[in-house]
Amino acid sequence: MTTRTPVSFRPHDLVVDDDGTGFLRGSRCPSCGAHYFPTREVCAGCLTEDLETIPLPTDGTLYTYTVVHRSTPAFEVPYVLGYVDLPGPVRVLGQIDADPEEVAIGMDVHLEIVPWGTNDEGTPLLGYRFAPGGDA
Amino acid sequence: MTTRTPVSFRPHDLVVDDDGTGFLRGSRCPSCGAHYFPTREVCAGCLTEDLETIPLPTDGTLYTYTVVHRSTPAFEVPYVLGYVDLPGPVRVLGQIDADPEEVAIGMDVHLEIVPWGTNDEGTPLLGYRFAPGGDA
Amino acid sequence: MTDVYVIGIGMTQFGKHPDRTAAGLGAEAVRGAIHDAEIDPRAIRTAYAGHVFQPMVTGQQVLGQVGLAGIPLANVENACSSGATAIRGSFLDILAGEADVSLAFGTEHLTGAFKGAFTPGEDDPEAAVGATMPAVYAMRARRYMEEFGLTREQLARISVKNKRNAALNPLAHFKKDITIDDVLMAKPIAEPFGLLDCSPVSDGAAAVLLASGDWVKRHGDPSRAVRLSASALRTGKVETAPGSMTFEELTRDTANDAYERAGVGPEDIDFAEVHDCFTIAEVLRIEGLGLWEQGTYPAAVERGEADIGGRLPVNPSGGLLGKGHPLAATGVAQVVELVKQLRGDAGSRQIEGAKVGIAHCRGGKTVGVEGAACTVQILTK
Amino acid sequence: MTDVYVIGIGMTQFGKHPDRTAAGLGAEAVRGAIHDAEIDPRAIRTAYAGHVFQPMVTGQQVLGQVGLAGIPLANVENACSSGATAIRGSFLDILAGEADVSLAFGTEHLTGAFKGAFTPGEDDPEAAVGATMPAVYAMRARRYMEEFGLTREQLARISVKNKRNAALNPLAHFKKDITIDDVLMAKPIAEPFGLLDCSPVSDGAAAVLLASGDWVKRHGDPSRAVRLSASALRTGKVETAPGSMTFEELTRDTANDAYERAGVGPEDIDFAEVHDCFTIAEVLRIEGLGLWEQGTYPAAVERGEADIGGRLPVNPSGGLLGKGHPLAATGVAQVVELVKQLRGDAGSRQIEGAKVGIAHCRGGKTVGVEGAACTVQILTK
Ligand SMILES: [Zn+2]
Ligand SMILES: [Zn+2]
Repeated sequence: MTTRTPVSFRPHDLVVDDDGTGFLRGSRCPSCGAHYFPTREVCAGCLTEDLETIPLPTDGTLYTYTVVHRSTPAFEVPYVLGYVDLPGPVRVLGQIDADPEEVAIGMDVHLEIVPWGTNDEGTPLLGYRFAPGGDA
Repeated sequence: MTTRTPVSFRPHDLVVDDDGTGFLRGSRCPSCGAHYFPTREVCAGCLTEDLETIPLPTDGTLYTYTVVHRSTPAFEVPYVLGYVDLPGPVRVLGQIDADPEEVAIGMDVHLEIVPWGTNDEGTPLLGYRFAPGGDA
Repeated sequence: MTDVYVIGIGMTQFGKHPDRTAAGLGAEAVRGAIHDAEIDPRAIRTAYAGHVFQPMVTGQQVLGQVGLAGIPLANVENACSSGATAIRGSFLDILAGEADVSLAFGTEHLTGAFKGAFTPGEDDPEAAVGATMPAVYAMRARRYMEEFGLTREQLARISVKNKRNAALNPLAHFKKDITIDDVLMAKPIAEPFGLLDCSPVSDGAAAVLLASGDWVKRHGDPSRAVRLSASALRTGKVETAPGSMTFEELTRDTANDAYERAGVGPEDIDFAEVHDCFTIAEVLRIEGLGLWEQGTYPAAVERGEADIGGRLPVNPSGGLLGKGHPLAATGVAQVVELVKQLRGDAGSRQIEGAKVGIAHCRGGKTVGVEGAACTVQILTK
Repeated sequence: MTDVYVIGIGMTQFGKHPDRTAAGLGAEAVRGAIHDAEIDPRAIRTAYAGHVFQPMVTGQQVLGQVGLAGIPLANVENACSSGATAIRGSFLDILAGEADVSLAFGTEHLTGAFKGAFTPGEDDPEAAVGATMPAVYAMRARRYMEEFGLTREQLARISVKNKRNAALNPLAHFKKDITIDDVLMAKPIAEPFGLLDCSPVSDGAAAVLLASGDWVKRHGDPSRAVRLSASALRTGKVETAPGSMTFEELTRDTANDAYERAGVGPEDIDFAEVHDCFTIAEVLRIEGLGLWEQGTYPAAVERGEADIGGRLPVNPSGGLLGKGHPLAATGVAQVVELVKQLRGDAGSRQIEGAKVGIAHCRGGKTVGVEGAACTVQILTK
């Protein structure tokens, strides 16, 4: 009865196409050019109320990171977590799909779509991580 | 391993003797004579800080009541609940062990000790209700 | 003494909002108040946010969403008086000279936070023997019946009146008239109350913008500004002997603080929004405020004196029973209604010639104290 | 402008209190402050209670227990800045002329409310991908290492310093000195942090009584009163572009509000209590307050400049890392320490000749805002 087609874990923030690729969605202010993730309704810079929803670039650089050893039960530890600066510019938090020894501030990373458990109805979910290297 | 001897559900408020009788404990202010239930450390009337802990009388009169039809899962509905004025004077809330049709404002009631489920360790608990009529 | 005015009001639809959050509802109300006041939001200097069961820093989330930043904000919690307490925060900031324009709002996503009968905290010794909030008010109703001959039908009429008013309020949770029989036949909750004697579990938010008299003169629209003449708050006293459960000393004392500050008395009040969390509560509030003598209000409702068009309309917005009761939004929504009425913007529920309105909230339960926090606000045209 | 003074302080033991409640801890702290001030509690006109994870109307429960009644009280919640926000409420009431004596307290029974890693709310989009509060600060530490050459040992020294101070504070959660090796070998939490880089989960309460300068002249003991020269609060801004995570604009801006009101600058500050929820946090706060240049504080700690007896002692009480961190009690406990130091009552951790102290709190996380609420208070002898 339940659909087994995987769906985005946060459909408004993360769009996943049928081929399994995907992108994050953010906001862009047409007046002042500010970018935001996640999307907003009002620009925090100039208070413009008609922001555009845009796909965010999938390539960026790692601003900083940590290796998390203690977390909520939803996450298996350890995992690498980092802030990634995407062109816009906009900063997005995500897990980094790499061994801790490989990770360095300033490294290139790209978005990847990964399985993200299941929801309460048993439908498989898709989330995102960043992996080392550019996408191209 | 666990003791099966029943214990008071709120040992500080309700004292139960070995013979299954018991009484509520309150506070009395030696300066201004105010009575309180449950016990307090400071008199709300005169701010005296050395209140006496005293046994409260077990006979009183019903100030008002209701029949509760919707409650938390801890209580089986319906039940009669009422405020009882005890000499002191002090007012105490308790369930009234009577059919709704028997209950009337101003009626005499007395304290009785009753089974009150079990605690997390499985020990049987004793609580209190008020029953119609004087104790004597 | 600085005068304080309400210069903008905003409010969401009250009701069930399964797909929304407290912060999103709050942001809608705040943006409504900003648009209503026609001001640049950067003029706002301080803010207070009421919430009871929402995540921490909910108020800051609201400011973040609307793009207001950097200003001081305190989240306040005073049970059902939380929204009115937020307004009092803004009121005092203006008196203190900390702000010439201040924002107060309350927001609650109650359906997401809470299920079942509303009960005091689990540590409460009365909850431990079976107290629920409806039961406590039901016992007050039973005692009032005994002392003053209140009838079950008289109680029911209060719900009928408030739901009739709500049907005239597009933002109210309840949309249609009910009959006395509907109230009497409703599912029993705690005798004499049935479901329709109890306010519903609602989601919603409301916001007001306050400004100093000087600011209104320089930048505002004096024809639309409504004066907040008093914003009083009190904590309930621990009783030193069993007191009356049919007269609210806390309401009387808080009202007297407000009357004194506003320079008016109960005889000057044209209409009231009071905390009718249960039918009996409207009786206790109204008599505590001194608007009717103790024991006389139920018969006055029967005679239509509290209707819109009556001598002193009570809960023209629909009150908590009809408009709904998203806890921390309630006190702010009362002031929104007072402003609408005093501006003459209340549409089909407009009270003609209203010049002075009063709002009352009361809530929370602590040991030995039947009302933890009580607020009374007076608005004048 | 009215001057505001601290006339009484009270504080419970910080630590684990499995058999107590937030209200009971709060009442102990409030009674302590009343006894310290040697006043009739009926002189208290208004009150503010900080709590984060406690039952609603916790503040009224505290007033009920101590027998204070009828006065206005608002519970306030601003995450880790809740206690300081309560003090600001009392400060503004005195400025507004609402009170000549006002009570502010914070209480938290955190061990009873909360377990595991402290995380943002479940709706937070960063929590949804694995953010915890230690992880967010750990990432700031990692970036600071990259930009300024901070070493792991330098970070550890902050914990060693604060726990050494705590060992001199009988009310602190931690009682004994630790070594740099202890910090480095502790169980990893979020790299570079181990357990000893993180403040503990503590229960506790603290209270202060504030009074106007006029009241102190008429009824108080001017020799023991310490002036609260500023109590500033700000909400974090939503960033319009990725900003630095190694410098706190919010701390700088809030501090500037406080410096301006107090008429002092960073060069006048003799000692500081700052929000060291994690070791790196002390660095970010101190540099944001302008007490050291950006990038220079870790080396200053290494040179002993922030020790008791150093150029500018930081967290002589033990800070959050050593004294413990019962959320809403923290901001009030900082002011308690400032008063003890400025009265000369700090015993074995006394800072000689201290005339001006500063207290800083910051907490809460909202989308796009790394600190939801920030407070800075300045006390002068
Ligand atoms: Zn913009
Ligand atoms: Zn007494």
